[in-house]
Amino acid sequence: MEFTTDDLKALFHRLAARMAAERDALCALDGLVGDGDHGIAMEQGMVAADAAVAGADGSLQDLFNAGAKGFLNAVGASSGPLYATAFLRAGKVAGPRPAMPRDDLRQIIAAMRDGVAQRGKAAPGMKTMLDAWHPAAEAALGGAAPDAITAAARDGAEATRTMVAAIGRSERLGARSLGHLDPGAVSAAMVIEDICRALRGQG
Amino acid sequence: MEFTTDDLKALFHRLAARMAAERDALCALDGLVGDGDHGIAMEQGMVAADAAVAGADGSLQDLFNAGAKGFLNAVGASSGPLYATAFLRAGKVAGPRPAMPRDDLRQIIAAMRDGVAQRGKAAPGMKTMLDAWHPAAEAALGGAAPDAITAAARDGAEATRTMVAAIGRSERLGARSLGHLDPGAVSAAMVIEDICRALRGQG
Amino acid sequence: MPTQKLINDGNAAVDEMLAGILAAHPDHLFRPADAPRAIVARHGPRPGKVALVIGGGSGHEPTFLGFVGKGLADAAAIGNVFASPPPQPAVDAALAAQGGAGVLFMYGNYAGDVMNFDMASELLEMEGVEARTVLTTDDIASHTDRAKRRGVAGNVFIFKAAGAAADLMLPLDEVERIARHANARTCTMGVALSSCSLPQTRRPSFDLPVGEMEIGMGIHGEPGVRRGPLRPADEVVDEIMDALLAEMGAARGDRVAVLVNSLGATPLMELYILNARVAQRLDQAGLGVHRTLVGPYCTSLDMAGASITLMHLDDELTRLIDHPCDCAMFRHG
Amino acid sequence: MPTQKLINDGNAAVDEMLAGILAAHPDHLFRPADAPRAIVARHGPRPGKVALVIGGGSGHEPTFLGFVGKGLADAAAIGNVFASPPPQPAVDAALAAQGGAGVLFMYGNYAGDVMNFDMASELLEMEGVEARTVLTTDDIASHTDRAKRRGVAGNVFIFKAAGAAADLMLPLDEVERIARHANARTCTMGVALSSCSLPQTRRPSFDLPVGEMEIGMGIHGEPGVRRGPLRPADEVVDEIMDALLAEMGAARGDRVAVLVNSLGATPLMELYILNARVAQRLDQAGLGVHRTLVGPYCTSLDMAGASITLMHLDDELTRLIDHPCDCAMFRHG
Ligand SMILES: Nc1ncnc2c1ncn2[C@@H]1O[C@H](COP(=O)(O)OP(=O)(O)O)[C@@H](O)[C@H]1O
Ligand SMILES: Nc1ncnc2c1ncn2[C@@H]1O[C@H](COP(=O)(O)OP(=O)(O)O)[C@@H](O)[C@H]1O
Ligand SMILES: [Mg+2]
Ligand SMILES: [Mg+2]
Ligand SMILES: [Mg+2]
Ligand SMILES: [Mg+2]
Repeated sequence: MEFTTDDLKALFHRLAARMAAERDALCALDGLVGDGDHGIAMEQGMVAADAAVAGADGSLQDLFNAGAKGFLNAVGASSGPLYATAFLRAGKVAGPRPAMPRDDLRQIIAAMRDGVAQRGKAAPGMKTMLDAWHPAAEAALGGAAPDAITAAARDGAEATRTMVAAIGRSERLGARSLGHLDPGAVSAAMVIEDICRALRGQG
Repeated sequence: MEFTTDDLKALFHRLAARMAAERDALCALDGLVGDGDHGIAMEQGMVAADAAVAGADGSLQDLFNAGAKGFLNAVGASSGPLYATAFLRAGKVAGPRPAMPRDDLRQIIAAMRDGVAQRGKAAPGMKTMLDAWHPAAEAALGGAAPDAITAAARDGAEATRTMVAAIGRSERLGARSLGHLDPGAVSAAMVIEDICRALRGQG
Repeated sequence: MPTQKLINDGNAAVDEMLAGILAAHPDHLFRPADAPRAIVARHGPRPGKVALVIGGGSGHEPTFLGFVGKGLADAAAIGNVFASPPPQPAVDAALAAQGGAGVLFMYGNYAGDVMNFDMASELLEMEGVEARTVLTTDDIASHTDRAKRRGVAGNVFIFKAAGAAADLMLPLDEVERIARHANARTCTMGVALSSCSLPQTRRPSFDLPVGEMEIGMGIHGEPGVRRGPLRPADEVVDEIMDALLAEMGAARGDRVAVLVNSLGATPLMELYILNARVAQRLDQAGLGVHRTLVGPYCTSLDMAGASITLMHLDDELTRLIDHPCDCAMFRHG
Repeated sequence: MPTQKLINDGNAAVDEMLAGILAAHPDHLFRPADAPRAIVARHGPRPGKVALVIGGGSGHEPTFLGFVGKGLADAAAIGNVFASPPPQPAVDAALAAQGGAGVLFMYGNYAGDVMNFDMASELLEMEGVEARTVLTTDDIASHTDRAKRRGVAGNVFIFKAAGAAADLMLPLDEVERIARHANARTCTMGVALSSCSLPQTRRPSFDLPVGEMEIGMGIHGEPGVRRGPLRPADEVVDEIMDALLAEMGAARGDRVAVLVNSLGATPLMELYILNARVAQRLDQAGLGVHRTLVGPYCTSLDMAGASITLMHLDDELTRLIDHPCDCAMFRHG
């Protein structure tokens, strides 16, 4: 069972619903270390990406590109360029195909990690969304089961509690960021979980 | 036992202490129908009057005039001109004497009523401080006992609950002023009570 | 717990504020010797010119003293918070600003202000200075009878018109006529979203629960005409604009000046959202917008809320509104 | 219960605000066709002139779009509330404003803004337009390393200097040098007394109990350097001024420009009380005050609190600060 453009549309649709549902919780997390709007950015971004992807035709890459543009233009902020770059990189991996083997979603996760890292110039351990994307990408490339990839992302997000922010809006907090989750890492773990459902063949 | 300039200084001192103690309660009453500052005006006014009177020499009239000026210049507002005029009228009654019979305090109460009425151009029943001053003045002129004068003032203030304001800041409330006390009438009843203590020979 | 304010002793707030204002605006304002509560324009007062003297309680900044300057008011008398100034500052301001052509006192129609400024006028008369008075009465929510209404944010347009007339060296009769005319054509209505609190008490002056609003509330927290659930901005604007437009009775093609005013704590984003709807409503009514002011012009300490003012222009008022003025907190032209 | 705001749909707040701004200031501002989030000065952009393009998230009004006008910024890119604009509005603003002499992007130093404006610069390069960037980093509470600091209310002075340089037709190299120089000599520190709330959530973004203050808080509610009991205004000013003066290292006899800024809900009375103490402290330090701005210049939605900015002047900066500008929400000269 391949991963088709319809599957990708369904994935974006699920991500939009998920972020809408988690909006206020993510805002509350961002209120503790940032400016309180991460849930809004993720909801607006994924809703716009979903709309753009739903209205787009063409290959998997075309859809990823449409999603990137939709997300970026609706949001800006930090999440906008990071997710836009992640989706563009994912599109490159997916290529001009109408469908791909589901297992290629492992490369998609890794490509998204690469996109975030390249755009954000962050390294793992700096208390950013990369701390979810990076362990997930490593697990995905290492052949881990979908649940294990999801768990790696979640553990990575959880581990941001023990990190002192070294980049982004919460960097200036210094030690005061300790004990708090990075909101971008928490939302990233949710995104990764939904991609892993698709990897598992469930969506 | 006459009412001397020392007695008048003591009376102003007591009024200042009284208004300071009642400040917040009077502000709360004014918050319901006006702008919430009546206790501040009465405290500042009486404290300034007390200071002016304490520092003044001369006759009873001189002291009343000093109190009028002190009150007015510290306060402005509605209370300032009303009490300044009341004190000036009281001073005229007291005249250039170093002391007067205590019973002349009845004329003082009436003169203060006249001053308030003249300056404010209000009539009884309009839900103002006149609704305390007027019945008190009538009682005082009619020879009522000090406690009865005090009670007349207090009843007059209490009766403002049933009045619709027809002048002053709360006039625009219309029927919404019903059920609320007029703060100026409440503070007037306190002032009258302290004058009546002096009339009784207790201060 | 006292309300959150950046102040020292509440009783010193007005004098400390004045010190901060004089430090910030030495080119615009000065305080005459021995007149701690009179603020005078450095440029503006001059021989032969009617002196426009405004004033009232503090807590409405930039009203009143922010409108003292060339082309607008010549001086202001400063009262305690929400309290008319006593007569003396008004006398001080008038004497410092007057140029031999008389004084026009302008202030909002409140019992306390009327008593104190009337006493000031009597004192000035004894000094041989003619003083007249025009009360502002723009708050249409405060009374059905125009003469009994409160003066609120519309002050800025009304003072501006009178100040321009005085700056043009018109005689006292004319300045007074224009002031009355400007007042008669200016209507305001506001909505409060929270109580203010006085610096001396640091307690809410009244109780306005979260989720509620009070339409028509005065700029001292005087109760308004109606309390109800807080509605979306467009509905609030519609309720206010319905009342303003009905009161104003303008014909299609007429022009207005608009002020969307913050009562203190409401930021520009919300004011401009209100103005988007105001502009729509004026457009629907066929009225042209000559000028729009948006911001804190007449505040009520830290109260959240806003008011909308319309001045119904004619050629004369348009010219006067366009006349330049240069005040510490308001400039035009 | 949602926080008290005069808005409609929270998601529409920015676009409705822009509609209200364009309706209020048609003589100053316009929006290019098909560029809903770019605001351009009617007067200002011209051939041969470096285009100064500023921008950032909404919720800081009058920053940024209030500073678009002749003599200051040529255009602004408008983001969602507290969110950097995406690259497209920055590209739209730059293309509408550029006059063939290059574009200078200026904005506060935030990760999101840097990523988005950098993408905009890349896109402009593809169009053959040279774009440089100067980040503002005036918030001394936000980092020990100047380059990592946030840009906050000092923006107004820094943008003003750069805008004056561009208005004087200086080349891109010079405008950039001046912008960096102005930024290097501008220091700000703030104090928050309450949380703001976003129009989309209408909940306090963070928890700041009554009775407490947070020194050094960012203009998006980013936690500051210290939280403690709310102190009297003079003590708050002293803590901030000690830090600013130490950072600035000015010599007696030097001159400064001062900004006492409201974070949104703090009214003028409190700001001027702060300024009274600021003026005292500067006097004690032997520093002259060239100009003082007081008011809401860089806000954080409905946050209560204030910030103090000092720009350490030299002859060049003094000339540029004195240069006239005419913006919808800020005028000088
Ligand atoms: N340079 C960066 N690299 C990777 N992730 C980053 C970077 N900067 C910020 N982030 C992520 O972005 C999240 C904040 O996103 P968001 O709230 O939408 O944007 P903003 O900070 O502009 O308000 C942070 O929690 C963090 O995970
Ligand atoms: N015209 C008037 N005549 C008599 N009393 C008046 C008049 N106007 C107001 N008052 C009294 O003044 C009181 C309010 O005083 P205060 O709060 O000090 O002044 P302000 O209304 O200026 O804030 C009212 O409660 C009322 O009793
Ligand atoms: Mg954020
Ligand atoms: Mg009162
Ligand atoms: Mg009052
Ligand atoms: Mg943000």
